[in-house]
Amino acid sequence: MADYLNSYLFIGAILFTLGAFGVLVRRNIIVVLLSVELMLQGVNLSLGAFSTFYHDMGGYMLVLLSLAIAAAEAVVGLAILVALSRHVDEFYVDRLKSLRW
Amino acid sequence: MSDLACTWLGLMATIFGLGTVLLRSPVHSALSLVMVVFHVAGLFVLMGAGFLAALQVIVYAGAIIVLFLFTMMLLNLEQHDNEPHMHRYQKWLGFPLGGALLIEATWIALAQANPSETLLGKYSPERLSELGGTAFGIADAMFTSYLLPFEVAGVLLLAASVAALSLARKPDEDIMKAMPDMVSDAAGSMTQPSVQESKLNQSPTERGDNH
Amino acid sequence: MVDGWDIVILAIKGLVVLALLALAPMIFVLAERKILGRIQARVGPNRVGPRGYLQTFADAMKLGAKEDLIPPGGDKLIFWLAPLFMAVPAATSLSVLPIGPEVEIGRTIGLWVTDLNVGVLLILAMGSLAAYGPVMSGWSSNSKYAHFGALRSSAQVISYEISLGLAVLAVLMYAGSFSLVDIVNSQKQMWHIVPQILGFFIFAASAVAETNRPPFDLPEAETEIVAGYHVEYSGMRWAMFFLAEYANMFVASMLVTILYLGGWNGWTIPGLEGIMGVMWTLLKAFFFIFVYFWLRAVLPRLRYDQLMGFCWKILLPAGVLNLFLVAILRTIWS
Amino acid sequence: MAAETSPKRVVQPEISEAEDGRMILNIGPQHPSTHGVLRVLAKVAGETIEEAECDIGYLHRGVEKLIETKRYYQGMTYTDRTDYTAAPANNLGYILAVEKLLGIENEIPDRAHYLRMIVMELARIYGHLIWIGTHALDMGAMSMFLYAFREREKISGLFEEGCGARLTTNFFRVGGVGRHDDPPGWLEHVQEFAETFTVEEFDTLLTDNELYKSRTKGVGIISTEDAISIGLTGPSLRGSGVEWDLRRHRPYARYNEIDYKIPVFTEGDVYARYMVRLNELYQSRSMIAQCVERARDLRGEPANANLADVVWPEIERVSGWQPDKRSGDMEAMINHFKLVIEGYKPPAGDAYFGVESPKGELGFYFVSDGSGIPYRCHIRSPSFVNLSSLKQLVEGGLMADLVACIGSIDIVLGEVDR
Repeated sequence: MADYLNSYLFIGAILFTLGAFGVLVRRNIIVVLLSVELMLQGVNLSLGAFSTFYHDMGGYMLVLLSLAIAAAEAVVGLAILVALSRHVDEFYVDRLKSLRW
Repeated sequence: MSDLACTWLGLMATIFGLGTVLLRSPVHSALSLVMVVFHVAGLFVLMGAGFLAALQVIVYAGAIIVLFLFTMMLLNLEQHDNEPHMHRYQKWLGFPLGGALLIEATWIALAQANPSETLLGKYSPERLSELGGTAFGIADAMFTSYLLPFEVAGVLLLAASVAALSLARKPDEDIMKAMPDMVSDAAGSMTQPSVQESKLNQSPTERGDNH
Repeated sequence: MVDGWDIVILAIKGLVVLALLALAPMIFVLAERKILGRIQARVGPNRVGPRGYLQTFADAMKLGAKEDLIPPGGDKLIFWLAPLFMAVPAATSLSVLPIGPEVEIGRTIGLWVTDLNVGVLLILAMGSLAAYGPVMSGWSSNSKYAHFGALRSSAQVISYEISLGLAVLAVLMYAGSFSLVDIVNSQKQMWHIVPQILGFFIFAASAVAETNRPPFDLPEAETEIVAGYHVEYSGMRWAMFFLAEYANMFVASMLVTILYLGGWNGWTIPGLEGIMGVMWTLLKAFFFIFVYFWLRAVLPRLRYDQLMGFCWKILLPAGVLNLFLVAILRTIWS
Repeated sequence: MAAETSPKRVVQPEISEAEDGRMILNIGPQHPSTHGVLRVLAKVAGETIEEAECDIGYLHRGVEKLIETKRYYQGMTYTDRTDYTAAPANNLGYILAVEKLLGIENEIPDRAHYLRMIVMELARIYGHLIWIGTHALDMGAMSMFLYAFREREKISGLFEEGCGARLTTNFFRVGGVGRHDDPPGWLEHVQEFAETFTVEEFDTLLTDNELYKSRTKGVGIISTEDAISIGLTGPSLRGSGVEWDLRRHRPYARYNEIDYKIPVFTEGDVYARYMVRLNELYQSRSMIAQCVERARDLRGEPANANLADVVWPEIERVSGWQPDKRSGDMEAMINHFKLVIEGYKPPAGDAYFGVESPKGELGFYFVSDGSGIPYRCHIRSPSFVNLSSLKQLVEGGLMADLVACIGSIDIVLGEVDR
């Protein structure tokens, strides 16, 4: 099983779906951000698997770039959180209605 | 052996992924995401990309999720016990949509048989071991065909750090003073320039007069 | 290929690492107390066993017999897991550290458990996991001092991980490999400390900070935040924090030895390369551990903002400079 | 603000209690670096202390009230237990105030004064050593503590040799010193200590230590005006650039007859206060040497005032410790009996006397109604007054600065709470 591409893709798909589900249903903004990271995990796994099985470095490179993007996303997201806590102290996405305060 | 490992890692990753999404406390969510990261790293090792696995752990587990935990502790983002942690209606929409996505993705994944010889790239395992490992392969690719994305990623990180700095910076107190009405109108629960802060701005001698 | 003996040898190596994990802290704790005693014009432990040599065992037994308290209002599961998150990365790091060259005992045996081709990265990864133990314990203890310790620790470990990585990067540039064994072998002619003296100091400072030892022991500064993240722990769980700290110290010392001080390279007697190699490695590592004790005895603690400033304003630019210089040197000499 | 934290039990890890979401950190009363049982309620934003309140009284024993129930000579034992890091300094303040109340301050012989000064300066070193040790320990330099205690142990030995007690010395008596003369060889031992005591060791360990300097320079600054308006005294005041030392400016004993400098530093930060105390160690060392010299010159002269209604007769005269005598001098025994039972009776009135203790101005105020028991006793304890500057020192600083500041004003909670 470990020698087949689709087993990795399957795990990646599950992780991606779970992440997407989390983004959809969770109310707490930080869990939404964590779910996005979970989606990226699924994608990373698929990309790595593609790269390994197609003997190509493109997937690995994309994983590296997605790591960078995940870091950037986390940093900006958490900075927004800090700003949120300073201004409205509210972390439920369905209660955050104004784009500007 | 490796089949077993793959199944086990995948299973555990799924379980912890479920934990990330379903656990009530954000801290528990974050910690199960750490476990997902470990298991995905394990899968990377299984497919022979130890370099990626190490990077995965260093960047995700060592930096990003610690940052999440750090923020959670800093801001006390504890979920209130009496509040539902999922959307009331979106939840029922989420299950079918998530299920549909899973079926779709699984279908695509299962449709992927192993690639035929014609589609293979130039970094075969033999060539990689000749270069010295995955790390060398990645370096080889990164500084030749993927140089531009690599540089762009650097710029992106710089932009992100600048953005984070400017977002998380303390609001400028002069602005707060100049526009007190706007500040207090915007949100009732908002932190106003409190008495303590304004006291700190005084010169030491002025503060000394309190005694 | 793989025969029964290989498995036996691997098992023995694993056992040795486990024994090292358990015994090394005990020896270091005693050594620290004795050395600190000498530096501070006193005797140190001298009651249990001959000249106090069994003191640590007595302490371990005492800790084992103590009640395991869990603070009310805390997060029980995470409180339980946190010491494991401290100890497991330390043990994992130990398993990739080579302590000697390859020796011939009927067959060729390398004096290491595994020689991963990403060994350095594994150790860096495990080092970055070191933030989890403090964060988890601090969060789950329901104590403000623990909370402070956790905040300080996570910020400190994340920051110093970067300067540590920069210093290691320069070494990797010279050695051309992620494997620790290859790195040691690349120092046959010249130890890496010679061209990278700046990197050595950056690495040493970062390593002391990563292991939360004085003068960078802010996460557990007992005069400020009492004991920081493990203030609520008691008994064996506290002992695991302790054990992890000393195991981490050993890993850091071994890393300095391997990356900069030439590992087992040194003067040898022909025919006894294995023993001499192990001796050299341990000697160098123990010297660095002694430096740890020394620093603890003589230096005051830094303040939190100074600690961060030191990392971001001094070590990080110095690390980049070091990388630049080493790149130039490498280009010139090769 | 902080004292009214809500009484509800904390169930979840609850960090924010203040209404504006700030954390209230309860530092003490069992915190290791509050130098006793001081409790500081700090409102912190991250590591920064926005507001700090001191809560004292955990060591309150009612020393003043206890003194008001005892005869004058009995009350002095309580003063050992106020600033227990330098007990003879409190003894000296007490007896000087009582002597002023009795109006006998001019009857005290020179030799008694020099013996008192020796013990007083030993006490200053004693107190400053425990300060330098604990302050350095607060900063994380743990070896200093043990070096300081090694030296301090020698002074404890000297105290024990001089009066029989190591910590609660009760060294002096009204009218002189406790024993009718110093024990044989004691002055030589003191001199030996003054010659071998190495302040330089502490100097080299901390003064030029970059880490220590960066921790203390510019931290906990208190300006000259503030220091005066708060009422700081002692080294903390001299660290803010005020040359004010009771030994020089309101001289008592024979302090105006020996040479010494008053170290003054103008920065007003923790480092300046450290430098003042460090230099005082040098000064006290040379003062001890001078006083020992004078006291030896005066050897053979009485060490107690010749006042039969105040000073207890010599123990040999009372109990007759000579083997061939069954009992002592009858007159002496009656005198002793009356002094013990009734005590001396100062005339009605009041008296205040302040001495320069290691911590600052230590004053004793007595109101007498003519009986053998003080009508009112008040202790102006330097630690208490100096502690009131803490709020100003730490607000706006970091957590670690709080520890440095508490250490730098050198408080002893026994003296704060009394």
